[in-house]
Amino acid sequence: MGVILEVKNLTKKFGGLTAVNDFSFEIKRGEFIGLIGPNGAGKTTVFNLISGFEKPSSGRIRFNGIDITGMKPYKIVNLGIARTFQLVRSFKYLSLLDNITVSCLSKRGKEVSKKTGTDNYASSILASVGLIDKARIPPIILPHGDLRKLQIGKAVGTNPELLLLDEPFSGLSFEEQLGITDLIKKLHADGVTIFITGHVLRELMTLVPRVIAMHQGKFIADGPPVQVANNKIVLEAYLGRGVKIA
Amino acid sequence: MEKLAKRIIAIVIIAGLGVGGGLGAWFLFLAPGAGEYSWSSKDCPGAPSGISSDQIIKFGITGDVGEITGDGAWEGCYLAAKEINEAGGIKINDTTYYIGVTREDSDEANPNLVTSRGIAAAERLVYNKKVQFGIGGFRSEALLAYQEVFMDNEIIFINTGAATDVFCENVRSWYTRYKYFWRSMPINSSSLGEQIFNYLFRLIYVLNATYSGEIANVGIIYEDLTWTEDLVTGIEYYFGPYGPLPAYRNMLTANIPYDVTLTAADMLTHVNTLMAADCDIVIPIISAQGGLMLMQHYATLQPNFLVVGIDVQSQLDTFWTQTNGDCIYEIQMQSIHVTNKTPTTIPFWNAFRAEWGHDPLYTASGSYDALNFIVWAINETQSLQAYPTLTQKMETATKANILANPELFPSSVGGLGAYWPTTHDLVAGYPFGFTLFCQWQANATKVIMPSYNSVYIDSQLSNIGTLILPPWLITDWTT
Amino acid sequence: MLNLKIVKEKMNEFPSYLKSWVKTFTGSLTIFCLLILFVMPFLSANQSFTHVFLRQFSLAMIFAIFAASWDLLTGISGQISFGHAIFFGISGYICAYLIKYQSFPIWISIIISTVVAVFFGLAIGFPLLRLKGPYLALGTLAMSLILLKLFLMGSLADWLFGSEGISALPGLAATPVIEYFILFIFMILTFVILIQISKSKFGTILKSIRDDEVGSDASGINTTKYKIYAFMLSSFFAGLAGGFYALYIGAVNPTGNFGTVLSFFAILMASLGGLATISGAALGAFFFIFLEYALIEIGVVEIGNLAIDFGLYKFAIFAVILIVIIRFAEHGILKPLLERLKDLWDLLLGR
Amino acid sequence: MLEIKKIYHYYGKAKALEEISLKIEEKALDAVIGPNGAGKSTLLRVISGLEEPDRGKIEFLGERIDKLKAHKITKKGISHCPERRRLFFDMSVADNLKMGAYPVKNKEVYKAMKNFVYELFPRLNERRKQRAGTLSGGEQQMLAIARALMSKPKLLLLDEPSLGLAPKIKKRIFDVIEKIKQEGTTTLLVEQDAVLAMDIAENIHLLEEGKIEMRGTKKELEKEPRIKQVYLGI
Repeated sequence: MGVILEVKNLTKKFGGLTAVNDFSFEIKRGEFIGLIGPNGAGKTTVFNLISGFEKPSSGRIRFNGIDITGMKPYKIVNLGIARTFQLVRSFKYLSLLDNITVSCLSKRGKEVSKKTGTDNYASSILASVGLIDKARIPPIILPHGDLRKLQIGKAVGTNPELLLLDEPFSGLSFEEQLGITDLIKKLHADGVTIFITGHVLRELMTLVPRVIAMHQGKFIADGPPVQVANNKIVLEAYLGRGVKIA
Repeated sequence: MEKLAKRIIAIVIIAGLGVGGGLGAWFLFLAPGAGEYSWSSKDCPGAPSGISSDQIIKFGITGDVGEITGDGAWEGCYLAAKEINEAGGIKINDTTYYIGVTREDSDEANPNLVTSRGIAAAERLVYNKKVQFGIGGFRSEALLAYQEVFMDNEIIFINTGAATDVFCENVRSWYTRYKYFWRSMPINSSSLGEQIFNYLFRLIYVLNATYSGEIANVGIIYEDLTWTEDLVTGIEYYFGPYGPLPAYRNMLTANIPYDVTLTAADMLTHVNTLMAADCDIVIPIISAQGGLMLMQHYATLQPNFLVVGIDVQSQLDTFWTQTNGDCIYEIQMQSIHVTNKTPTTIPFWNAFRAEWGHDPLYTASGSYDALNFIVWAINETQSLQAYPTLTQKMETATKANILANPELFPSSVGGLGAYWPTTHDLVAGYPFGFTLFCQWQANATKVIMPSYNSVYIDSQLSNIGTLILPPWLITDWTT
Repeated sequence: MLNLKIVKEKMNEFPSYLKSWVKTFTGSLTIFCLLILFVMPFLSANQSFTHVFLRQFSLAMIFAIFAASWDLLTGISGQISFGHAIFFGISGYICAYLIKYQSFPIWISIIISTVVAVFFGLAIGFPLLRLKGPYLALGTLAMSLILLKLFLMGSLADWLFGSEGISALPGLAATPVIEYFILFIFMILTFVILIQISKSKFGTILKSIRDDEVGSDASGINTTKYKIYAFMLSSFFAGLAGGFYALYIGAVNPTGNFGTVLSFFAILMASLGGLATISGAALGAFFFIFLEYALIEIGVVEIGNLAIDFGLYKFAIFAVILIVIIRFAEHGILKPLLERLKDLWDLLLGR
Repeated sequence: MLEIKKIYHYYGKAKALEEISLKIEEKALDAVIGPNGAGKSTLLRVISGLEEPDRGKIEFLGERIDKLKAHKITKKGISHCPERRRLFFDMSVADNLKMGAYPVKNKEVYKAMKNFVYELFPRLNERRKQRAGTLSGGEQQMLAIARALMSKPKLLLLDEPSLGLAPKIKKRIFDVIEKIKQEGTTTLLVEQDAVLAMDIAENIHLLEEGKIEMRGTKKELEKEPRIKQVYLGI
C-alpha cells in the first residue's frame, strides 16, 4: 500500500488569521481515515486546499507522487480526487440523473462512461446511492438526506481514487446517517480511499480505523480513534483547558 | 355527464379560438385590400366632405409623434393642405383634387434609436396608405435607412429636418436612384457655419468700433457631440493663432466641451471658467437643456460677456417662461421669425399661430414649403408623375431662374426657395436660405438683430430691432 | 467535446425520434405553428400584406434568433449579458462594410461577419469570465457602451463611418416573400441547433455551470472552457441575427445597431417567452414585435370627446403590459400557455 | 423564572431538539454544554423566538412565550447575544450599543445602562468611536455582550462567547460573565468549552444530539466519563 496523499507543512493564512498552520500528514492507498477537530479547527480549509478551491500560503500537497499544490479544482478532480461539501450543493434545475451526468462527463468519468455509455453509467451511480427512482426530478424538492446522497453520487461520478467527504452526516436524522454510513462503507469496499471530516463524532469515530485531530489549524494527534479520544491535548481542544475528566 | 359537458365546452373553446383567430387574421391581414388605408375627406383638412379617394393627392409625413420636430413637420403640412383645400383644391385636367395628409410615427427622435420603427413607418405610408409624396425626416441615421423605401417606390420625398450632406451627395453621385430625394430644410451644416462666422466677425467689428476695441476674447461652450464638431473646428480655426483674418487671431481664450448630462452646478463651473478667461463674447452651440442653465447663471452672475450662438431651445417662444426671463440679451440663430423674408413669411407665421397656438419650428416652415413646392409642380405640369415630369419641373427652381422670374415660382416662407439641380439641396445665402439672428429683449419680445449686411441686407427685412447690451456690460466696456 | 460516434447514432435514430416527437403535444403544436408560418405568404398577394405585415414577421424572426442566442448564454449557461448588442452590431457593421465597400456577395459577407462576431465573443468572453452575476452583466453592458461610443464619436468615428454609419445596402432578397423564407429557414435551423445543444450533454454541462459553478468545478468540469464555448456559440447566432438585421434595415449606424435598447430587447423577448427554454425566445419575439406594432397601428382611438392616442403613449402602455405579464408569469408565457392549451386539448379528447 | 417544558424542534426530518425541559431560577447562571451540532444554539433560538418550537411550552415569568414573535419576546426582557457576534460592523461601538438599547424608551435607564456597560468593559469606553469591524475578536465579543445588556434584560442568553478566542481572552470574557451574574442578571450560557462553563455556572446541562443527557453542578459532573464520550463519540 503506497502513499496516495502526502501533505507537508501546509499553511493557509486569511489576512491575520492562520487557518491552517504547518500541517502535515500522509494517507495510504485504500485507507479509511477521519479528520476531527472542534468547530473552527480548520478542517474544511484543509479540504479546500487539497481540492484546489483555495491556494495554500505555503507547503506542498502531493497526490500519487504528483505535486497538485495550487492546481485548479477541475484538474485535481481529473487526477482522481473528488470531494463533497459541508453545505450541500446541487444543480438545482437539473434532474438528479443530469446532476450525476455532469460528473460522468469529466475526464476520468468519461473513461468509464465510454465503455458503458454516459446515461448507463450515471444511472448505475444513481442506483448505487439509492436515488434511481427519483432520476427525473430536480433536487430542489429532495429531502436533506437524499441531497447528501446525491452529493456523494456526484463525487463518485468523477471516478475518484480519493474521496474527500466534508461533514457528510451533518443535519441528518439517525436513519439517514445510517444510510450514508452504509454507502461510504460500500465505496471503501470498492477500493476508494476515503478521507472524512466531522464534528459530530458519534458516527465518525466508530466508522474509521484511523483519525487525525487538529485544533486551531495545528496538527495535534494521529492514530486509532480510542487512542486519539484519550489524548490529553485532544480532550483539552474539545472540552477546554485544564480538563480533569477521567 | 359532467365529463361530456366539459368536453363540449372544450370543443367550443377550441373551435372558437381557431375560427376566431383565423377570421381575425383573415380580416386584418389577408383579405383583399386588408390593412389598406381608406382615404376620405377627414384626411383633407379644409376640403368638402364626401370626396372620393381618387380625388385626393396623398402626402405621407414621417416623424416622431408627440415630439417637437416631428410635430412641427406635421403641423406645417397640415396647414399647407388646409390652405390649399380651403381655396378649392387644385385642378388637374379639369378634375378637382384635394390635398390629403397622413402621418406615421417613426420614433426617430428617441435617443435609443430603433431603426426598424422608421422603416415600418415608411412602409406603412407607402404600401398601406399608398401615399404619392413623402415629407419629413429629422434624425439622419433613421432617415438614411427609411428613405430607401421611398426611393424603391419612386416617390418624391422632401426632407425637412436632417442637415447631413450625405443625402444630397447621394443625389449627385447616384442620380438614377436618388433623384426623388429633396431637402427644403435646414440649410446644410457648412453653409450654416459660414453664416455664423460672417455674423460674428461683423458683430465684433461693430462692437469694437463703438467700444474702442473692448472685444478681445471669445469663448465657446458646446455639447460634446458629433453635430457640433465641424462648427467647433471652424471657430477654433478662425479665432485661433492661424486664422485667415489677422484681426481675429488669438481671440479664443476658453474652449469648453461638456457632456449633455451636465448639472446646473457643472454649468456654474463652466460659466466661472468663461469669466476667468476674460471672455467678451461667448458662443454656445447647444441643442438641449444646457442653454437654459447657461442663461440662468448668466442672469444671476451678470458676467462681462455677451452670449451669441446656437441655442435650439431658445428658438421656441416658450423659452422665456421656461427661464423666467433669464434668457434676456441672448442672441441666437433661427430659420424663421416674424419678418418679410419673403412676402409669405408673415402671413404664414400668423396663420400658423392661429392654427396651432404657438410659433412654428424650423421643421414646420420647411414642410409647409415642401408641400407647397410639390403642389406648385403638380399644378404647373398638370401631372402626378414623379419622374420625369414633376422632378424636371422642380429642378427648374434654380437660383438663376428664380432671380430672373420670381413670379413663376412658388413663394416659400423660409427664403426664396431655390434648389441646386444636381443635389436637390436648398440653396443657402440671402435671399434664398438664410439664418436670422434674434435677441430676447424685455417683455418676452424677440427681435431680429441687424447682421450689418453680412448675412442679410438689414434694410430689406422688417421687424429689425436694435442690439441691446446688458447694462452691466455697457458699464464695463465704457469704463 | 463532441463525440462523433454519438452524433452518428443520433443521426441514425433521428427519423424515428422525429416521428415520436411529432406525436407529442408540443411537437404537433410546433409543427402546426410552423405550417401556418409556411403558408402565410401564399394566402395573400396583397401588397400591403407582403410589405408591411410579412416584413414584421421577418423582423420578429430576426429578433427570435437574437433572443434565442441570448437565452443560450444567459438562460442556459447563466452568464448574464446586458450587452448582447455588441455581437449584433459588430456583425451588422462588418456585413455592411463588406457588401458596400468590398463588393462581397451577400452570403459570403454574412458568413464572414458571423465569424467575426464569434471572435468578438471570444475576445469579450475571455476578459469578462472572472466576473460573475451582476458584475458580468455590468461588464458586458460597459463593453457595449464603449463600443457604441467608439463608433459614435471621437477621432475613430470618421474611420468607423461616424454617426451616420453605412447606408443604402441591398436587401437580403429581391422580394419580401423570399426574404421571409430565408429568415424562416434560418430561424428553424437556429432553433433546432440551439434546442439540440440545450438538450445535449454539452447543454447539461452549461446548465450545471449556471446552477452552481463551484459544484461543476468539483465535478471535474473545466468551467472556463465551457463558458467560452457558450460565449462563442451565443455570439455566433447573435452575429447571424445582426447580419440579417443590417440587410433588413438596409443601413447600419451606431445607435441603431449597438444601442443598449437592442440588448434589452433580447432580454425582454427571451424572458417574456421563458428563460432557458430557447423556444420561448421565438414566442417572446413574435409577441413583442406584434404588440408594439399593434399599439402603433391602433393609433388614436376616439371615445366620445376623449381621444386616446395609443401611438403617443405606446411605450408607456407597452411597459405596463410587460410588467403585468412578468408579474403573473414570472417564468415566461411559454410554459403556462402550453399547459393551458394541453389542458384544453386533453379535455377535447375526453382525457 | 424561565421554564421550558418538553420542547421538540425539527429541521426537516432531522431532530434538533428532543424533549428538552429546563428550569432557570431568578438570578441564576446556568450553562448548557455539549459538542458542536448538539442543538445548543437551536435551544437559544427557540427561547428567543427566532424559531418556533414544533412542540412543547416555554414560560417566562409565568407567561407563555413560545408562540410570540422575536421582537415581542425581546420586549418582555429576554436578550439574545448570538453566536459569531452578529454586530453592525460598519457602525461605531457607541452606535452598536444604541441599537442594543432600542427596546428601552426611558432615557435615564439608557444612560445608566451605558455607564454600567462601560464600567464593565472599560475597553469599549476607550474605543467608543471606533468602527465595530475594526475591533479585535475579543473586543467584538465584549461589544456583543454589552449590546445584549443594553436593553436591561431580565434574562440574558449568551451563545458561545468563547468561540474562536485565545485562552487568555476567553478567561477575561468569562470573568465579566461572572460579574454580570453577580450584578443580578439571570443568564443562560451556551458553551462548548466545558471546563470554563463549569467553572462559573451553578447548574450545568449536558446536551447530546438534541437531548439533555445529564445535569448537575460542577462537583457532580466533574467525575463523569460521559462528558468525554458525548464530546468525542467514544
